[in-house]
Amino acid sequence: MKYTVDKKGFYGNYGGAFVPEMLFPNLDELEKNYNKIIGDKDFQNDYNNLLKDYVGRPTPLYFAERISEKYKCKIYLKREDLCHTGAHKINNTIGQILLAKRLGKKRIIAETGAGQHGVATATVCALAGIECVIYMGAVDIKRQAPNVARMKMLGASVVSAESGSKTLKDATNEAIRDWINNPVTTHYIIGSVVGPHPYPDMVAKFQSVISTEIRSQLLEKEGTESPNYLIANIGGGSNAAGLYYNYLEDHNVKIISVEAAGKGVESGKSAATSVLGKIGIIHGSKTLLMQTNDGQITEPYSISAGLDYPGVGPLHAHLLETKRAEFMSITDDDAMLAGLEISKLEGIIPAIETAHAFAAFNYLDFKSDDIIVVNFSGRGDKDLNTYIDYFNL
Amino acid sequence: MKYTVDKKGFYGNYGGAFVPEMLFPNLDELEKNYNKIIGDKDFQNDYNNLLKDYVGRPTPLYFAERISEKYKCKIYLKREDLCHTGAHKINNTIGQILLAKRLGKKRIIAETGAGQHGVATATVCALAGIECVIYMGAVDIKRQAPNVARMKMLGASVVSAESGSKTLKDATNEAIRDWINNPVTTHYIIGSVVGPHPYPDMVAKFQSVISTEIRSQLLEKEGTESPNYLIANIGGGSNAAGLYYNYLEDHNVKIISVEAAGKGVESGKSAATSVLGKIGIIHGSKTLLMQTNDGQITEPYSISAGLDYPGVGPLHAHLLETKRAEFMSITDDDAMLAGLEISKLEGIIPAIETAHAFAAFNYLDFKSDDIIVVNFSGRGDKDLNTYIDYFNL
Amino acid sequence: MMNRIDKKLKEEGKLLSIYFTAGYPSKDDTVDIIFKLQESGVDMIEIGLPFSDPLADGPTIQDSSSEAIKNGMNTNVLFNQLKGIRNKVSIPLIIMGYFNPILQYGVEDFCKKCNEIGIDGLIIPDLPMDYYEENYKSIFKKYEIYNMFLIAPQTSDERIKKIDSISDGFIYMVSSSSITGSKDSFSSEQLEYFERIEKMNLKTPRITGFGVANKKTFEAAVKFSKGAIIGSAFIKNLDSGGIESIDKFIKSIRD
Amino acid sequence: MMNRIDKKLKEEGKLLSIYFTAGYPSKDDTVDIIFKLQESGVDMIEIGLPFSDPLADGPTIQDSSSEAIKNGMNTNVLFNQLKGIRNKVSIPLIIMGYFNPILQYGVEDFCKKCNEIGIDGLIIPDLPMDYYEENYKSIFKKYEIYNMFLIAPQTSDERIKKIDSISDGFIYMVSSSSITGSKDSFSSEQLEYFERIEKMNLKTPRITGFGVANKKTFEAAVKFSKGAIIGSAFIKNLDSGGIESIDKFIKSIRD
Ligand SMILES: Cc1ncc(COP(=O)(O)O)c(C=O)c1O
Ligand SMILES: Cc1ncc(COP(=O)(O)O)c(C=O)c1O
Repeated sequence: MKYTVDKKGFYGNYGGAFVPEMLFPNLDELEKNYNKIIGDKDFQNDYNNLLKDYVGRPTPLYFAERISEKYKCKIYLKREDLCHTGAHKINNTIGQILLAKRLGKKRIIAETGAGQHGVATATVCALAGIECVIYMGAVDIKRQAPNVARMKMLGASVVSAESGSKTLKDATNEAIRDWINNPVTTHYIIGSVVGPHPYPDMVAKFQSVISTEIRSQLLEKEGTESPNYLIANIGGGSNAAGLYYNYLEDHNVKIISVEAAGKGVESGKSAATSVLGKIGIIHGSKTLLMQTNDGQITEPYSISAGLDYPGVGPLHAHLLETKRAEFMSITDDDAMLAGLEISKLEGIIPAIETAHAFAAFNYLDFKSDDIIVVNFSGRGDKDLNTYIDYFNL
Repeated sequence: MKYTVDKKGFYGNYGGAFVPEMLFPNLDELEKNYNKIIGDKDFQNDYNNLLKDYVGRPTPLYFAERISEKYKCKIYLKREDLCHTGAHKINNTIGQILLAKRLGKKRIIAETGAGQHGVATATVCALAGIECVIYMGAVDIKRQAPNVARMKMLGASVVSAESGSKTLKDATNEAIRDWINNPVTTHYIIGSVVGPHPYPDMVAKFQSVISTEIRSQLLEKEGTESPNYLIANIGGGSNAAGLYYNYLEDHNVKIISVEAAGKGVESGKSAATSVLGKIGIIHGSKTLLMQTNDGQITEPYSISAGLDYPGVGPLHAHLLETKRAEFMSITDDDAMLAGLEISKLEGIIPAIETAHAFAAFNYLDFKSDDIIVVNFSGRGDKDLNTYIDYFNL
Repeated sequence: MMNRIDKKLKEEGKLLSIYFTAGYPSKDDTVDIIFKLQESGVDMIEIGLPFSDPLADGPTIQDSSSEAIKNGMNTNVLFNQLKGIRNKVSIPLIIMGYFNPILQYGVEDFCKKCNEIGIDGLIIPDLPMDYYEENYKSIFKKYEIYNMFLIAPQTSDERIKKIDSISDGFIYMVSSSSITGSKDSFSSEQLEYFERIEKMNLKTPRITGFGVANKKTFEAAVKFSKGAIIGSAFIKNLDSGGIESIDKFIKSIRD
Repeated sequence: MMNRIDKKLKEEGKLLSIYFTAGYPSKDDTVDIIFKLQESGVDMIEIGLPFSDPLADGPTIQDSSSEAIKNGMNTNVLFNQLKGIRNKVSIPLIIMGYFNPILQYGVEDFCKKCNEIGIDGLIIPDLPMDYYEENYKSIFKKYEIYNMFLIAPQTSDERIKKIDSISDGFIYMVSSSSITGSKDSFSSEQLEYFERIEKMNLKTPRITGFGVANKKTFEAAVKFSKGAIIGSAFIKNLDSGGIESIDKFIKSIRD
């Protein structure tokens, strides 16, 4: 089984670049250059230096004693919450801004849901001195107010997406429209392993640093590079892709992908693509997505803005179809409780996205010597208002 | 000249333990044990492992290209903002919680101003599974709301200090009262290099990891362990103490300590202790403090909750008196503008405390090959509301 | 029998094509709008199959699309409405829609249905040429459904030539890279682009779309192409004047 | 001449000492309160010099201190008010205050002034014994000002012995580690502590403070000491009954 993208931009049946002709030149330029640029020594040097000195990598692989005790197994947390700006998203934006500079781009656009990708993009634009416009759904602008303020402090313009469910999907539509309108000067920094080829592969490559680090960290701590399980939350799937990347061919490593069930998979208010999704086209990619029988994309729901997306990246559709990954759906309530539990047991407040991965422990059985690596994709600072309201703190 | 504490707990003319008899046994217990415990191999092991895997140390020493260009010198940022919980404060709380466990304590109290120390304390208490009570001024509870929410998520009780100016000074009084009331079971984790001996020395030792790391990082980057200048903001002075610690005897390294001038040193609304302070006793320590002629402690003011303290730690009073450090006072306005500038130029939103250190650049002249290390003591997430209101973002 | 599109393209003079969103303003306006357009002398019609996420369209078409979906429009409804349309309508009818609804219907079923109804061709902006060629071209041929491709200002000459070789009927020449709705005139940059394409001497005729809004832009557009498509401006006119105003709107373009 | 404190301590019976905050409820109440206390038969008075940050005091004394400062009380004002007090008051007068205001006044000037006025001693809770011995003891001796030290439940026997050796007049025995104001009775733990100290046979008499509020706690306290100090409860009584109620309050303790 092959888990990397093929020459045409597909992972098995999923992927491709289903975009209007107006975007073809942009994607073509990227497609032709991204592997060459990323492979370049000079690029690697800049990228690795920024990851180290600016982002704060390597992030720790932390043995979480108290939750390990509770769930009777060995739980390691990959601390992406300690990245500059507070989530894994910046691994990708650092890579893409360096790429955009080498392509001579003068303007950056991005979509954002939780605001983490928006902040990570605004951050690298500030660093590079490049103009930055962030599209964000009107609903998300409200529920992730601190991140909106951060983007503004960083000098970015935040544009409210007012169509559809006014969340991530719609922000992505707006960003794509902007790109169509500004095809030459502008680079679009997509924030997850979604969108047209080569984005899913490119973003996965930039996030793969996560599992590259884990292999050597786990070797040091446990004498083996391979855990028994990898667990990640899936919005579009970039933190998951980064966590799995260097383990996909390693079939002893089981993979568990945790989606948002919102108010329940069958409630009509969910984002559980693995259960509810059918094959289709979203944001230029052929993948699984939630849609009506006649192909209208369904408005997703999750308490977590970063998981509130009706599709998954094509890699993940492929991992599901080939049974390389097992998918689980976690409700808002389960996720919120898990978030509070992790805060109180380990002193780390997780992003609500991240909390979904921890809620999965209640539905899984591990052996006491099983080694589990959870991607701690982000910190919960952006979600404090949601936590406060939910728990009446 | 000697910059370490003497046997009686003094730095030159400053320091000591001016506490009511009720606290003598507690301080005596600490005094007798802290150096022994900290020096212990097992302790060092636990401490260093947590700093690495939990806090995310070493924090990067980042060469800030764009502000270096602007101020025509080589500016390095010691990235304490990347520590778990977002500021240097956790270096100290990790150390103290390990100490408290070894002293058999069952309950932790702390004061907090900006909330960073409160969060850092609540965090380590969660990690250790120990009860935690945080005292915070009523005014600070309002202006640092996100940190209050974080403490609650982490399971701590937050108690509002309603006396005096309702800020850090008063929270400290309340914490001391709590300690007097609970002398046996409780350890008081002071958050800065203030308070009675042995706190100033103990906290400085836990923070000294900052300059220990800088020495080797700078050697790697510049071929020398010693910069020309060190710049830090001073509330109580713990981040500054950590930055200076391993350079105090190295007289080629100039030290600049930046205080909060609030609305202006002479405005009556400031926290510029180095200018306005006279020798006296505050929170059990003989040091410089702002006070009336008849010895009442003045209510300080700064837009920054972490600098809103009418004294400085005794080490800093000593560094001022001996001219080892130069002090500067920076107004609210200057600090806020500097905070915005750093955000836009480097993509890092500083805590308003930290922003004070950057504002100093406008009043200093450096040579183009001068190497300056600024302690980037914390991230600005906690201050977003203040930034938004100030700049109308 | 020659495809109605080809036949129309062979006629003398410049062609006016109108895009409208099926199911808008009301679910059952589709057929009525088609009748009125033919009556008022329009040469060709693009019937928009509404999609929830029309990422290549400006706000006017976005809004009409979501309204239409709310009104209950979908693929089945549209096909039912169009049943028997060829009894009364002779001008070319094209369905323009995003790929996902067509994919869900089944590409072959979709083409078959179009053939039954008498739809002459499709414009699917997010179905790339290569993917079409490899997977669907033979189906389109089988059901004699034309597939029209887009070219845009940044499309390379090489790619234009490829599109020229594969396009049925006409090439949809996107007038500018701006999709924010119709403008009042063309810029010098756009005119240069039109001229550049003109000089390429393509075998396939071109119809200009995007940014054609009134007599002035229509006439400017058809200087460099066989015809032009009006979309957003037509829908805006529907919003303000209703179906009754169609004739007046078309006359304002044509004379 | 024997210090008034020593003389008082030599008297038969148990001593009642009252703490109040100078300048509270009003700035000029100080002398009046002292007169009324002496009249009503109190044995000794602790005049509280208010401090902005009284970190060893509960809310009642904190509040009275900040009120007093707001009222304009300070060291100079207090000394002025007390000028001539010895014309009318013969019981021991002690100033109780935090170290910083005394330090700002100058320790020597402060002692000198106390001597002039006829203040018998000081209680400075945050001035540690060692530091006092090394820096100020000779000054206190020179001006014949007594310095009374505190002991608390956690104070070690060794340290108590040291305090016993250095204290003038009496040892201020803090009844409990709770400073949250007065309570209604003593716990068995506190009683054990009192007994433990009793058994140490210290040379210096003890006066119990903290948590003495009424007849019941006063009598319990003086079972194990020469006397007791009432502070918070006295101030609370001032709040509710005013200066006029002093006599009644004192009588309620004494009989
Ligand atoms: C902290 C965090 N985790 C996870 C996600 C989900 O995105 P992805 O699935 O691409 O990792 C987000 C998205 O914003 C996020 O902020
Ligand atoms: C980010 C940050 N910097 C600086 C300070 C000031 O404290 P100190 O002077 O002890 O470093 C604080 C205090 O809360 C803080 O949060």
